[in-house]
Amino acid sequence: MTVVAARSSEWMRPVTSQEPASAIIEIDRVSQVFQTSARKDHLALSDISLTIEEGAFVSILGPSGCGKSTLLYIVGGFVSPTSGMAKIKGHAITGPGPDRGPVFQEFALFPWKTVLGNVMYGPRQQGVRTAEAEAQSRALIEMVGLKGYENFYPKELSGGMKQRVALARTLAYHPEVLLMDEPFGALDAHTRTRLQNDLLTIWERDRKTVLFVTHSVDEAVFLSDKVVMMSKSPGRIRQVIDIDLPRPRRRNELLLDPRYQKYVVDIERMFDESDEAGPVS
Amino acid sequence: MTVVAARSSEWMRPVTSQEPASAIIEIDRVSQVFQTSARKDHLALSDISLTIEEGAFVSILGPSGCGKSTLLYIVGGFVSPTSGMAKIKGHAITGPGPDRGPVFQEFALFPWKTVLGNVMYGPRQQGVRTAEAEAQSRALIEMVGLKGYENFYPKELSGGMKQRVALARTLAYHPEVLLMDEPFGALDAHTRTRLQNDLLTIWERDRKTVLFVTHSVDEAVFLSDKVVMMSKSPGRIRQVIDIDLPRPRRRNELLLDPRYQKYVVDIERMFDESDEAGPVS
Amino acid sequence: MMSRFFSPNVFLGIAPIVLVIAVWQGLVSFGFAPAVLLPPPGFVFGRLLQQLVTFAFQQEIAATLIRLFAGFAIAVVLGVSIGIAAAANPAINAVVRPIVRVLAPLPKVALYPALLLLLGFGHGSKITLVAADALFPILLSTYYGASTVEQKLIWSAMAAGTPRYEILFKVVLPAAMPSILTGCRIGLVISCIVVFLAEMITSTDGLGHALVTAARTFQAVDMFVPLITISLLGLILNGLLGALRLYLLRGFPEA
Amino acid sequence: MMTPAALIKRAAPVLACIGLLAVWQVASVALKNDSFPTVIEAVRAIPDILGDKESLLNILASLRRMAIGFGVAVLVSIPLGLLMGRSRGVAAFFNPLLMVIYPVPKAALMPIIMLWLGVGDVTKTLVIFLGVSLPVIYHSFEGAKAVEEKMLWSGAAMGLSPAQRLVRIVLPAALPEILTGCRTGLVLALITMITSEMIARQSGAGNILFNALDMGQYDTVFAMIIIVGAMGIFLDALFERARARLVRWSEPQFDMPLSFS
Amino acid sequence: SPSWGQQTIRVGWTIPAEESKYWMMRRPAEFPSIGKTYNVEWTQFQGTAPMTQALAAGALDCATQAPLSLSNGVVGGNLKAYIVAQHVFEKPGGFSVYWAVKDDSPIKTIADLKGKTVGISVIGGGTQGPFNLLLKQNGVDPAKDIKLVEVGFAVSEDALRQGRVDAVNMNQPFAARAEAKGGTRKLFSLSQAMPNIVHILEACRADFVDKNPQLVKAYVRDITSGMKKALANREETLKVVNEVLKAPVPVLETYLLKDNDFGRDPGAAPNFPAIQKMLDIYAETGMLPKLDVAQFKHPTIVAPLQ
Ligand SMILES: Nc1ncnc2c1ncn2[C@@H]1O[C@H](COP(=O)(O)OP(=O)(O)OP(=O)(O)O)[C@@H](O)[C@H]1O
Ligand SMILES: Nc1ncnc2c1ncn2[C@@H]1O[C@H](COP(=O)(O)OP(=O)(O)OP(=O)(O)O)[C@@H](O)[C@H]1O
Ligand SMILES: [Mg+2]
Ligand SMILES: [Mg+2]
Repeated sequence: MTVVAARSSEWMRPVTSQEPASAIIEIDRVSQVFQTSARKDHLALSDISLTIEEGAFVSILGPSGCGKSTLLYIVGGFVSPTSGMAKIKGHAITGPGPDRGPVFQEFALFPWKTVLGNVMYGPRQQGVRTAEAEAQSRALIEMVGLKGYENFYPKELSGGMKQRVALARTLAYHPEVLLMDEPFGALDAHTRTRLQNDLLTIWERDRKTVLFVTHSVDEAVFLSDKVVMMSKSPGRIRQVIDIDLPRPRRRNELLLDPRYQKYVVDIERMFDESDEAGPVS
Repeated sequence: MTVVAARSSEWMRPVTSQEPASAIIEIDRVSQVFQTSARKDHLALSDISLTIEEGAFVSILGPSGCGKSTLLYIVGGFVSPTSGMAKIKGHAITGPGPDRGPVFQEFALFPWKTVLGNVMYGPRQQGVRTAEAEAQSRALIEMVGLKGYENFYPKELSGGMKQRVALARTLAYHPEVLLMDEPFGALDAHTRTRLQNDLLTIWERDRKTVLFVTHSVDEAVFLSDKVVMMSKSPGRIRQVIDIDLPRPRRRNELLLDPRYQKYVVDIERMFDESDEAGPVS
Repeated sequence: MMSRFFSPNVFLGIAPIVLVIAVWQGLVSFGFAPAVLLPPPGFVFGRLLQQLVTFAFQQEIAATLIRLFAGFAIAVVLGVSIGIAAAANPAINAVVRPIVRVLAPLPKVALYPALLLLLGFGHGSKITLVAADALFPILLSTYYGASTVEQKLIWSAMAAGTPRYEILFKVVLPAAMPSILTGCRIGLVISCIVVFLAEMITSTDGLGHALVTAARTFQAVDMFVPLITISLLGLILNGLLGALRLYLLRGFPEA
Repeated sequence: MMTPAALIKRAAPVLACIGLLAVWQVASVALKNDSFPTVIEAVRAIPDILGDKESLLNILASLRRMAIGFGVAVLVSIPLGLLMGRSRGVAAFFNPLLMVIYPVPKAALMPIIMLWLGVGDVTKTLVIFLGVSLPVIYHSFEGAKAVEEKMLWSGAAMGLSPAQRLVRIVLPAALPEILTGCRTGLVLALITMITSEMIARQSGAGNILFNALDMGQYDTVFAMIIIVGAMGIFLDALFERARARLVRWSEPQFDMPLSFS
Repeated sequence: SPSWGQQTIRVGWTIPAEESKYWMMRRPAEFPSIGKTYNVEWTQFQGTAPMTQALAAGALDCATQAPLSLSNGVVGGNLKAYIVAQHVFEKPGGFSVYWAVKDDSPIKTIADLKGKTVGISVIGGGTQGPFNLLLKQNGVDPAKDIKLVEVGFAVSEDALRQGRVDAVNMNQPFAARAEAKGGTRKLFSLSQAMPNIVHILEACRADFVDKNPQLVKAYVRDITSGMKKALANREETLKVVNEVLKAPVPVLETYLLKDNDFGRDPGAAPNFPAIQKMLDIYAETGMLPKLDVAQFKHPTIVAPLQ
């Protein structure tokens, strides 16, 4: 499957940059095999190729267990693929770096740090002075709706609250590329909408590249320039869909846009079709 | 706030039982205070009263951190409320029991057991013979779409897969009351829909009582007889809404039903209003 | 604070100790043990109070404490750093693992005569013996704690730009802290035993020395005073370690 | 077939042992005193010990005491530690008591212990028992405390009684930590096996060692140290193998990405 | 377990100089009554002091003792015991425990020890009485003028050579080994304080003896004959001692039962007057109250017994 550069995202670049956007992340025929405890090989990702342009917002959709998180780990440099290779800005990814900030599905907060301590970790690490890091972090904590919980430890937070801390922790150190694994999965509809808007605002302001795993077709279409649809295990890329909707997007307007509705319905139908084909195993 | 017995669920009882349905769970002015590490008191639930009838499907909706999980823990008997009390079938809840089966937001799978081992755990505990328990468990594992993963350990599963194992594990021992904490939160739209249907089928067949925490208004309306809306921290009950839609419900039909759409829109609007009132703190 | 101190749990903890003392008294009273071998507890505690205010006895305690703390501190520093390094780096692991396997089970007292000649009869040899014996429990606990740190915590820190060596201090160390502290508790108890033993074998001062001299001349009461002292020291030091644990692990679910 | 890295990994244990012996050899030659013989002298004394039937019986007698002491300690300490970990009351009851008992050196209590238990196997096995139980109790204790509560809740909801939860949830969940304690316990078992024979001696490995020490036969002392070290390697390797099998489910999924190599 | 049976005597022993007991342990066939009239349960201890405690605790019936440790048991531990035999003593012209210094040491006389570090095998042990006496006689206050450190006999040579101590006590077989190497010299020996010091003897609990006189009699008879055998057959004794001590025969050969060894009474008879003399020295140096040796004498059960 050839992946077409997402023309749709060009709108947001300065008018001068008419030349094709440059790729920031290139994934080239990546496969991932896990060895299970039963000493069997389990193919989690099979021959994935994908190019992500600088500043693009790319969502990954796919059935549970298809390898979305694994793909993120590979781009993050946490796991090296069994075969194939991933590049960032033309260089092979050999390990994690502050240019790529992950928000893990399991949050992975530091249990020995408070909410504030967790969020301040990144900026402090980048050498931001304590007072400044604290101010920035408090602002982020307020943004994710956790004002008043600065001194709570992770064990004292609800699932959704932990997720928001994880989000704030990553945003706090301004990585160039955000690798978000269902970052709004544990949030109620209302909070989710608010944070989606906040994320879009940040993205539009800072031109970050975002790789965004989600289960909500709706969310993917609303946020992305490009939606990558994966098929059931072993994970393969089924289709890459450019979302050609105007920016800046506002939820209320978009909901009534027939193009938006068509994207959602089309993608959902594709999912259903994949199911009728039966599970690949 | 007075809670009205949910008339809507009567359709599903045998014709003979025309008398008002009997309450299986009564929550009476329950409050929950947590002590944080900073030695401050944190009010998580404030004066919650709620009655749930036998065989009813009740959803709880509310902003992240409002105390939904805590309320479930109290009904499960895992924590005892700071004040007030909860009853099951007229008896005070003093501890957990196999009549109430929880599906936790964090899954809480047994890491030393395989998928099959986790699912078989409950039935084996109930004295079901191994062969039978295994057959039942394999059927459930297939139902949640994990055929082929029976011998995987939890650490080898994706987030959504773990969630499905947790669901299967609880369903396997047939508790009378299901206490489900966002059981479909980590699933893609397609799997989620399939499991919603499966859950409804089980529920309609076995007349279980279900207390269901979710973040999706859509899901709540689709599944429930009654939706309990909670307000932001400290958690209070804002409103209880009877969902008066015919059963058995089929998703495709329902989506086109204007009554369904009205419920969803109304509830979403209520959420937005609650936000405008500003966070209670 | 005070109310916490006098919580029912404290009474629950005192109860068995009172029981032990009662049994002790009973053994003496009913003649199961002659007073020359097992003096009645009242005598011992009376003598202890008497001794505690004397300068000579305070010096014995001080000598023991210096050796105990120095040895234990060395064991903690070495055990934690080697344990973490071995968990983090396969090359170090490959070297450390066999060495630990060989050295850990050696009866270190057997090396004590060699230590005496090497380091003299003063603090040095005893501190070394304490450190050598307390090291391995701490090292092993640290190693297991550090090698089972949740990977995603490390990933998160790496992605935030933490250099690799700093991750050892900023993530691996705090994440392994519960296990490290368990090792320290065991190491502390072993330190108490070993410092005493070393002083019993060869020494001119310290609680262990006070014990042997009393034992040789059958001064049973004076023999039990150092024993009670070391056991009270153990209790106090463990209490302090417990408080430290509560503080350091306040964010962890089990605290 | 083997990569250089894998080869180094294979060879590392051997290299480390050789390195250790080399350090010893150099140190002993440099220090030149009788109480610190060279490796060669020590190794030369090994055949004398292992060739002597009586010495072998001595060592076997020690190992038997160790096995009993270790076995009983593990059987008693794990349940006690787990109970302490799951019940604040039990912990509050035993914690101070244990902390008063453990720091007392058993050697100092010999006269009293002899009074009731004599000087034979019972006393020595008791000393080994106490040595082993210390780490096993505390690792089980902390392991049980750290068991995720929701796992216990799940068990309770399935109808497990508190006792069943202790055996079927707390025990397996805390097993990695318990086994860490057992490994430390194994180390202490070997050490106490020897030291328990320091003051009162009947047949045993410690008997050989301390007699040699009293007689200034340092090559025999260090030969015994080598023998005990070898037993340590063997038992430890055996234990690690069992451990790996028992707690495979808990091992980290990925290698720790902190190698500086 | 036979330990409580009437036929069994629980005996404590130690190393290195109890040849008659070593013979009984290693060559029981040579002693017809062992295994017939009585059995022995042998337990080895580190030094005599733990054995005194074991006797006082009733965990042993008979054991090797030194005059001082036994007396300590009597004074402090309510121990009642009989001295039934004697193992080694210092015979004139034979070996006497001595304090050595390095050849090049400036210490020439006992008085030179002032301000020096001196090693002794056991502080408060049997040798300290005569040692203190000698120091006092030479104007050295043992409590103030020297720094006393505990140095076991086994390491004393190394401690001296390494300079950890300025003077240290020497005993066989370590003395023979050190002398062979050279570089040390004798400063003074215990024989200067008293000529026939008794080092170790055999003591049995009085209540045990009174209850089982026949048993103990048989035991003492065997100790007597053991001593005879040890002295009569040096060749075999070297083998026996080698089996027990695991010390190589060539090392033993250099001193055992030779002129440079301790003395052994052919009948293993206790030298009660010498013991009384030692008790007097201990009383004089303040280590013990005044004691009468008569209390350790059993009227009939005492070596030599035929
Ligand atoms: N350590 C492992 N050992 C074996 N198999 C593994 C391991 N980790 C992941 N897998 C397998 O890899 C596949 C992909 O997992 P991954 O977590 O990437 O899925 P996902 O797309 O993120 O799913 P979800 O949406 O449920 O989170 C799954 O089938 C899983 O069972
Ligand atoms: N151990 C604790 N100590 C202090 N506060 C706690 C503790 N556990 C929960 N809380 C607080 O109680 C409140 C309710 O938590 P709960 O987990 O019930 O929320 P929730 O409604 O389930 O949220 P979510 O939808 O995000 O899961 C939160 O504000 C949380 O911070
Ligand atoms: Mg995932
Ligand atoms: Mg929740």
